[in-house]
Amino acid sequence: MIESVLVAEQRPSANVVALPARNRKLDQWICYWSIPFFYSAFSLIFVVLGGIMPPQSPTASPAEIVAYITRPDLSVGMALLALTLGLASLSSGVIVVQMKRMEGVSPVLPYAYLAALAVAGVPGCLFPAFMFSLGALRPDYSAKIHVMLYDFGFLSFVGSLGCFIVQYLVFAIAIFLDRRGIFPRWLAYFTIWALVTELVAVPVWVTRTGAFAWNGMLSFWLGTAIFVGWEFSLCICLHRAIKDQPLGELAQGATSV
Amino acid sequence: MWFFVIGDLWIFACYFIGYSYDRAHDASAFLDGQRLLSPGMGVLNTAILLTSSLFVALCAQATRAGDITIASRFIALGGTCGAAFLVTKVIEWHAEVSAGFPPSTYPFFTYYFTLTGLHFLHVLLGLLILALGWRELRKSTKPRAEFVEASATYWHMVDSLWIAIFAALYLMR
Amino acid sequence: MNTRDQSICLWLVPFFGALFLVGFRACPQFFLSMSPTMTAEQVATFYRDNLGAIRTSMILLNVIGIGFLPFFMVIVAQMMRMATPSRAFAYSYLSAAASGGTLFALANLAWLNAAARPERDPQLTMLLNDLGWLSLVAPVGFIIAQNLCLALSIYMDARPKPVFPHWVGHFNVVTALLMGPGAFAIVHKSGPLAWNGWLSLWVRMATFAVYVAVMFLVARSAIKEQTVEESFSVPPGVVA
Amino acid sequence: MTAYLRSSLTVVWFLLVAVTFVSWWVGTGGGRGGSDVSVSITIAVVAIALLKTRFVFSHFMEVRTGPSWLRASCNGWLAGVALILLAFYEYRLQAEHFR
Repeated sequence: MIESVLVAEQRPSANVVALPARNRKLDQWICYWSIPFFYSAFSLIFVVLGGIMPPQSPTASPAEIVAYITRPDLSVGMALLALTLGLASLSSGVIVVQMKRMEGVSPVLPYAYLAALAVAGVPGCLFPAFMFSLGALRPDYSAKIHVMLYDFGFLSFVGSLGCFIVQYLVFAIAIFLDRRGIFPRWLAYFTIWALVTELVAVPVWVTRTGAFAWNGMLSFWLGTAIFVGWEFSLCICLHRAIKDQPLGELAQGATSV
Repeated sequence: MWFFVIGDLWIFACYFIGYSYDRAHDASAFLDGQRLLSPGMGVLNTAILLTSSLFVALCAQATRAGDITIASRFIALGGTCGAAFLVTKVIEWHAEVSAGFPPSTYPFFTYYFTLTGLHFLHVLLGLLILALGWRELRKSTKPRAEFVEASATYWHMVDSLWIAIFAALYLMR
Repeated sequence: MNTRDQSICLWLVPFFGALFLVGFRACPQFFLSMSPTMTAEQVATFYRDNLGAIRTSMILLNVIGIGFLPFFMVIVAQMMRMATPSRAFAYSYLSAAASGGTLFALANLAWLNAAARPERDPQLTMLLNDLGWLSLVAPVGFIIAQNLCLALSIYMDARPKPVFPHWVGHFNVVTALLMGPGAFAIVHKSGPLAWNGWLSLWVRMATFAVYVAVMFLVARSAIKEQTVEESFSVPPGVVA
Repeated sequence: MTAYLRSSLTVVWFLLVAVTFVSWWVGTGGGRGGSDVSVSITIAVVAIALLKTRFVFSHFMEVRTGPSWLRASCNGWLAGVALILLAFYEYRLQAEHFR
């Protein structure tokens, strides 16, 4: 049974180009360093330019909404987002590589992670971008259309839950099953908290005031705090995982089809 | 496991901050909502969870003493009580929803459903962990006491959280 | 390779499946016959009257929306075990499954947004409602592509004992055909092909339910098969 | 099994259940009915919950025999939660007083 990708990667093949040892992790490091770069761009766009984080008030009046959504800053932010969005996929690339190294984990979990993130990008990030760009493009839409775009933008930004839940779920399961300890256990526990905070965002669909509204202390702030903590921990663990990966494990040009 | 337990406790503490803060701002509305709960059900829930905690604690003792058969029986009893808790909770929710207290009518009920719902998920996860502990006791030739102890620790945390929720949601005035 | 994670993903199916059934049963759009011929006013009234049920069921479906994704990845992993010339179909299946899940998320968000502000202008509620229906019912292309890729892989599987039996290939072709008519909900506002018609909605939903149930069973036996096979084979490192 | 049931844990369990009933009785107004704001009831109820959780931590979770950082963090959490519940409660009373 030569099913595992790992085996195929280890098998030397005729058209191998031997890379110098110091370059063998180059692709992973590029993906890795895209994460801080992406999140800097992300915070510039969402916090500084867009005013999307922290979210605007769910109870804003139509006039306030129109004023917010037609701000030029927002449209510049959305254009930058359209430009840099693809960086989000680079991080899943390197995480999948590390997940595939795990022992006791078949490709199922890394692929589910990949697919869940591919889904999540659309409702969690692209929809808000579409909605706000639409509003910014045409200030002369009627106010009620701006209100709809605003609702749709913020609610899909804060309230798209299922895709992230699956992503966290498969990641935590993979860490627990892994017998090689690629990622530490505590990262799995942290991932479960992140999963739970997604669930706590459920009331944003029902309530517009208080701690569970889309800008509320529990639905937004606690969830964001835990997400930021999770992302930092992930970066630390990922850094260690790439650094500790033995060079002999790395592909030298041949891959399985 | 201790990392998870302590962290989880603090995350719940954040929910308590939100609850107390909002409650302080709209005390009478919260009290109106609270009056609609049945504290009797809360007492029943607490008693069930305390009992299950007792069984799980005894299981940890028995595991350390090497009485594996007895330990596995205790952990099964604890799990059964946990399942009973879930059943009573679902009955209670059903009664409340059919009596017409959707989360949006009273701010209190948003917290009530979120906190009890989260706790419900913890119980589910706890049951899964207890089941893994049970399997360790039944299947493994030499069960790891630390594994069983870790699952017991998690279960007691679920119990402690419920005690705090019970006081904050059902009884506090 | 270990099959434990595949079993875990497999057993997520009954869990999420049960929740899906609850969610769909609780959803008034399906069971109170929401017709495409309704006027904007009627749609807005429908949302106002059934607000609680729409929100509850849609929130549930939001949370569990792509719960079957890990299961589809189990099928991908099984497709990779097949003795096919390359893994092209497996990768296509993966990408189609992810895109199909995205469309479900889109439908769900559109309906949730329609219910988020019941006092909205009826025209806009109708727009959101239509967006939800069309993105749920019409884009059957991804699930059809998924099923056909799987069917072709099964037909091409040259193993002496195939990963999935031959009939599963036929079954996938048939289910793809049964789900196909949904696409025409874009053209029809009444009759069996409208989005609430028996062909577009009910046959399609029933087919999907049967499909998941059958694939659950065959995937289960394929995983068992894999476990047995691997316990007799040499560890991967030795082969290399 | 009965040998284990005769341990001190069972006594702790019995006390905890008994105290739960007491807090029910206190929380519903001590038999006097009524369900208005009450400082004394709230303080009593939170104190009982604190006590119960502490017992669960120390006896069931066996924090008692654990390292000092563990004891400290568990006690810290208990104090923190009690403080949160009561401090905001007190804040509300003050706010109402000045209204």
